[in-house]
Amino acid sequence: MNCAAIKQKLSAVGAEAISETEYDRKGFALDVQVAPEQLVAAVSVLDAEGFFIEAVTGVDWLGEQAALRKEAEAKVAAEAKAKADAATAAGEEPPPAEPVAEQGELPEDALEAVYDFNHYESLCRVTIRTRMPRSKPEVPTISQIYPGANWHERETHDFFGIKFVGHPYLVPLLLPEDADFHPLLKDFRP
Amino acid sequence: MYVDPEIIRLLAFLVGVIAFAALNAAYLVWLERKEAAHIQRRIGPKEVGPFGLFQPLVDGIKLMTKQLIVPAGVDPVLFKIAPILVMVPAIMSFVTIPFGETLVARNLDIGLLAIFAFASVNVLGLLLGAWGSRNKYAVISAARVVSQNVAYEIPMLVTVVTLVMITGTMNLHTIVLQQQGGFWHWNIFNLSASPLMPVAFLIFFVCMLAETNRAPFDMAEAESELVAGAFTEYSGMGFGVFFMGEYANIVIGASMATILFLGGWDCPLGLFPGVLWFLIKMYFLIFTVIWIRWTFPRTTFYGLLNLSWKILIPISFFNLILTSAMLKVF
Amino acid sequence: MIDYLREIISGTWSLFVGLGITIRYFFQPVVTVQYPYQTLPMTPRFRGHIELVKDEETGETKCIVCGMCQKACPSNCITVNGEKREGVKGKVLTEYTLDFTKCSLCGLCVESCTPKAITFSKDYNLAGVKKEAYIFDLKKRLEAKN
Amino acid sequence: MYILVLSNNLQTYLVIGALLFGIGIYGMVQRQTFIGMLISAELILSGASLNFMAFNRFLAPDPTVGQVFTLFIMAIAAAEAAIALSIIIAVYRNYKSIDTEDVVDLQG
Amino acid sequence: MSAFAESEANETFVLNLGPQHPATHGVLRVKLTMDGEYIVEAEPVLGYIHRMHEKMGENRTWAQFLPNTGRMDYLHALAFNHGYVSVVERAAGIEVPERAEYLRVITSELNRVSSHLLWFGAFILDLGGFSPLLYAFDDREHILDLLESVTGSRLTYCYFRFGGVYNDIDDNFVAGARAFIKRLRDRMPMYHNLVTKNIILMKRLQEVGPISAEMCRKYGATGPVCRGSGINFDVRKHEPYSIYPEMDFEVPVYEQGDSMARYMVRMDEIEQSLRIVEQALDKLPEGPVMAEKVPKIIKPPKGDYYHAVETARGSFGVRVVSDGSNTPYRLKLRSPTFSNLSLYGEACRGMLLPDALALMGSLDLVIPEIDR
Amino acid sequence: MGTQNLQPAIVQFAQLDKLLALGRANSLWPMTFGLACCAIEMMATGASRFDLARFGAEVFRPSPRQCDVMIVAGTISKKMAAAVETLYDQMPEPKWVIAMGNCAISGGPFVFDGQYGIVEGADKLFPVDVFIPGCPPRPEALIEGILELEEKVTGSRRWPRVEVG
Amino acid sequence: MVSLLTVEGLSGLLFFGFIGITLAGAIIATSARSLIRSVAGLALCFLGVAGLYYYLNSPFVALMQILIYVGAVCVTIIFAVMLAESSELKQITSRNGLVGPLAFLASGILVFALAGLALKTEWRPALCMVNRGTVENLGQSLLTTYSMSFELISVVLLVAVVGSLVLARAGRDK
Repeated sequence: MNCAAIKQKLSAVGAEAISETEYDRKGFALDVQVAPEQLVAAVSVLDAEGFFIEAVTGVDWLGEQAALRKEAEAKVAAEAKAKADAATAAGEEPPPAEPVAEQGELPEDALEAVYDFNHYESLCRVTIRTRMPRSKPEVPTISQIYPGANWHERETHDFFGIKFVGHPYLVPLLLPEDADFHPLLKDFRP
Repeated sequence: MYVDPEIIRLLAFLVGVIAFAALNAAYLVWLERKEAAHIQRRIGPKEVGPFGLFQPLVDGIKLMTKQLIVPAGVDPVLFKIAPILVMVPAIMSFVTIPFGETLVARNLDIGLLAIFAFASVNVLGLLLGAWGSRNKYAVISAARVVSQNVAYEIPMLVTVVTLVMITGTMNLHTIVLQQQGGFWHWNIFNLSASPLMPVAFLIFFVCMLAETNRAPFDMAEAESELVAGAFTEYSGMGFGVFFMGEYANIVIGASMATILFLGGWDCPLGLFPGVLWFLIKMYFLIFTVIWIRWTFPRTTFYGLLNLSWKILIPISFFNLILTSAMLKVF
Repeated sequence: MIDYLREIISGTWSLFVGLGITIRYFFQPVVTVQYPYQTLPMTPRFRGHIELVKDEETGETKCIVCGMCQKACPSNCITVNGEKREGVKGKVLTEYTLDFTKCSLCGLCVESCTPKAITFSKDYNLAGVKKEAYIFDLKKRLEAKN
Repeated sequence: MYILVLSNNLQTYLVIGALLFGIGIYGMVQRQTFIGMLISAELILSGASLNFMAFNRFLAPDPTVGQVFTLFIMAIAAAEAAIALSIIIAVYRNYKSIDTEDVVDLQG
Repeated sequence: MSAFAESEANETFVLNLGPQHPATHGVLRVKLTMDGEYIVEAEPVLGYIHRMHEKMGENRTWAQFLPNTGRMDYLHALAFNHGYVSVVERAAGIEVPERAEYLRVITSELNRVSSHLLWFGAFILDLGGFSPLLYAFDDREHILDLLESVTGSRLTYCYFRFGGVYNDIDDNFVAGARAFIKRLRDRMPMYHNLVTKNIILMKRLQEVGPISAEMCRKYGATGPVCRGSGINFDVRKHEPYSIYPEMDFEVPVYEQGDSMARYMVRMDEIEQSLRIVEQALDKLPEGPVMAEKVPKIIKPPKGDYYHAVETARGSFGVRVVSDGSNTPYRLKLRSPTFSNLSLYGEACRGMLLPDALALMGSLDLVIPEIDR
Repeated sequence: MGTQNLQPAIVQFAQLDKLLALGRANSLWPMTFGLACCAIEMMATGASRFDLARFGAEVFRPSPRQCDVMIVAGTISKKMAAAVETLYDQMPEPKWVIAMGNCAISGGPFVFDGQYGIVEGADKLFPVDVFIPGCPPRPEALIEGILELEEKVTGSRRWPRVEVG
Repeated sequence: MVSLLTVEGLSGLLFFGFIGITLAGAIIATSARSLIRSVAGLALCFLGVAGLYYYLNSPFVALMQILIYVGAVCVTIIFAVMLAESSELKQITSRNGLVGPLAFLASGILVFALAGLALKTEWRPALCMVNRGTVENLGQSLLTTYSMSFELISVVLLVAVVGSLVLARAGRDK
């Protein structure tokens, strides 16, 4: 079993993006991005190959879009400035500053669910990510494939409020039974 | 006013027996703590009095002045009666035990039976206390105690019956007298009656451990499983009395083993018999009981029943048949 | 039948072996260090709560009130304050409070201290009836030592 | 003192036996659960045994007879208790009740 | 009566084990649905010692999170230190001097031995034996003395730093460690005679609480739990880190999958750890214990990083997400016992209470590490 | 005669109280109750090297009904707080509480702005008699804590103080 | 006149105690609300009866009474109560207001009749004693005169053991 084969099989089930990463640099071999709908299919592939589940977690990308836009704007501005500088250097009249393009509303920030799988026999840690909008964080459960994912998903639900559709028992695991807050969201205030 | 001397004698014995039971319980706790400590290469109680000898005393004072909680939901009558039901029969059993040639409160012809009869009340006390405290751990523990006692009463009684066949009497005093004159007369070495006598002694000892709920058979108070078992809801002196009853039962068990198998107050080499020898043998057995407690892990419940039904009962029956055959032949 | 008997005998033997081991330990000397009377030697690297170091030359603290320890501390248990005084280079320490009840003894503060003005004390047996007793005013402690 | 020698008097025991018997009968009728009835039955047996023992002590020419009888009663009582209780448990398993009124379903 | 009346219909009742119970090694709670003494269903309830480590990771600088790692698994704190510093070193690209890696391995393996010894004692205590606990503690104190002489603390070490370790060792430590290895090797036969060969213990552990290899995979069990089920998986061999590739040691694997197998794996691992320490002490190179070019404020480049280490209880992985600032953006701690315990509910179905507790003990639980 | 007879009686009551205090102080049975890291040091204190048994305090009872002192060894999370309080309520009077370690004293290193999970100190739940700071405290400190509690109960200290240089 | 402070006096008092225990136990056994207390009452009653047996010159039967009734029968009943406790509360609701008084009346009449008979009849003691009724005699007669019944009782016990095992098992299987 090698990582390349897994990569092929995963792309066959429709993963959005797969990149082989440098293990020494990152600590995992395959970085797979799937849509929530393809998640179960992708995990089934790994299950058939004899992977074991290491962890499920989430990442809250609040502010990511704003940052991206800011970066893009900065880039545009830098380019403009570079152009202007070049123009000035060339002794030309700097072109009038272009009006900043009116941009629409920011796209919604995402919550990301991250699944780590590993193999007992060979070294191939596969990371599967799936993104969902923050306002409707829903992703199908994989606890019917890996019963061990049950707790991991409950924990992720505790921390991020990600709803694992079809999960048999989605009640708080680490937080008190009646907890209705999700502490690892970036906008969480106790 | 005229008072019958017989009454004074009775009272004296009663006081003596109760004091003996209480002191024994207290100092067995001390012995247990010290012995456990030294097995584990610690010192054990040391700061209270010389060698920590006042430790049981302060424990007693503390337990007596501790608040007695009768938790909500328990059956108050049964809850309070249970410790007494454990303690009183134990004290009554002391009455028939001959500690020395003349040191016996009541020399019953059927002393052996009396001790078994009183011992059986003990279980009832535990059961009532456990059920009365309305605690799941306690109830599980009580259920265990009963099955355990039933399972171990059989090999114990069969062994004792074997012994009674050899001695021909149930009078404890007579049984000891028959074993006088050197350790080769003791029942444990009475190989001419049955070559399995040492094994019978082992069986009796194991059954005694099980009957008194001592490790490795301490199912009733299995700390790591059932918190404190039947005593979970007991506080202060209620707990203290249970504890005293338990230790009194150990003393009774050890003295029975001494009387039935080790020649009672007889000196091993036929020198001067006396109560001292009885106490030495008895305390050695108790030392062994404690020693076992701090050496072995606990058996499981079914392991314990297996031991009884698959090993002890067949062997003790075999011994019974062997003994009767030998008695008939010789 | 043979297996049955063998198991009984080997099992019983294993029990006696166990008893033999424990009784041997029973007669061996104890390993207890009787604490209030005897004490274990503390290793030089033992980490107690932190303490200010006295400058051997001046007799004062070495602290230059840079605040690095305060910044390094993960649990915000150090408060350092200083003031500018005339005729003295740098700041002078006015307050050094350690809330020991929040400390995790990680040693990041000691590492971050460039002038080596703080060090670990060897107080390993603190216990008391008041919580407030463990919010140390280290400056006072240093002065009390002098 | 007369009352102190009551213990040496046949009638005392007979009356106590009768009382036990009566209380047992009362309990038998009054109790609604099987276990309660079993307890009452034990009381009745005790009353009878006491009578046997009393007659044995005061009247019988062979003072082992009554004792043997009582011992047999004990054995029977123990056997009865064991059987009765296993029946009760079996009933309880099927009906979830040990109340006599609830166990009317004979087709079971 | 309520306890029994409530469950009249199916003859089961609910037994609440914990959160304060002697067998749960802390504050785990297990809701047991029992039929008599048989377990129908077991549902562990976690979170009674949830200490917000992951949240704290986002609130503190990379360095300030270090003390937390020692408090997750307080029995094998150094391995947790190791996992965290390794992932940050990987992220920030910090090279670690060789001597520092040796020291990390030596101390961490000694710590593993102390963890296994404590587990051994506590496990036997669960089974009702008391003295082995104190014998194990006696040995463990020697390790703690050694480690304290290097790290300054006894339990919750915070010894590793990004780029090295905090203190160097001296000759006393080396001599002490060698003496300890000899001492423990002399003591191991005693443990085996007193405990392993004891008929009562054998009866209690053999064929009790079987866990199949497939179950391990489905639940992601690692460490001695999976090695007791015949899976040869040890992060130290599987994805070698630090100087483990240079060490010669074996991974004990037992096929039976029962509690006895897990027990034997750990007992054998003690010996293997001693071997590693011995070799590391022999090969110990000279040199600095701290990398020279470690920035004062660490800001790893953007991205995800993962690093796993083998702790006494299994594979501990840290996933960090850095946004390039001086605090982690997200810090996921994959603790081994969390996965190991998650199979408990399925594994103990139909078992007797004492066997289920033996199984729980054989999983080697450290609750703060599960709850984090 | 009244006054003359009353005087010694009062003294005797005082003596009795003293005896009771002595009894209680020297037989402090702790609860088998560990929360986190400090629990291991609590076990170590009971083990051979430090041997809490010398002061008669090694009888760790698993049931709160039989305990005199609750050693809160570790962080109390909010989820656990109710259970800890119940345990405290279940203990019979007179009872004492030792807060062992920084977490039990004030939440320790786990206190930060915006923390949602822990109780900041056992004394928020019930009165605490003795505080033992440290993370975790050494076993000697726990012994010292027990001695401190004995001092609190009896009013005097029987043991020498260990001065640390 | 017998002083209370002699052995005879004390034993007389003790006798009263046993009577009291017996009757009190019996009343508790029949009238207590919770089954477990009834069993406790029953045990108390048996202890009292054992005491009475002792006064009837047969300590052997007295001890057997404790051993079998208290140690075995009562414990078994408590066990059953534990398993089937839940219907205890229903006890309070009586099925018919008349049953209680009627039962009391009927048993009262019965007791009066029996007691009257016992007191009125002139009991004639046996003229001679065959033996003294010691344990030895008891054993001998058990194995000679009553050997057949002894064997039968053993068979009954065996059947009871097997029967109860079968009954208890049958429930498990379903």
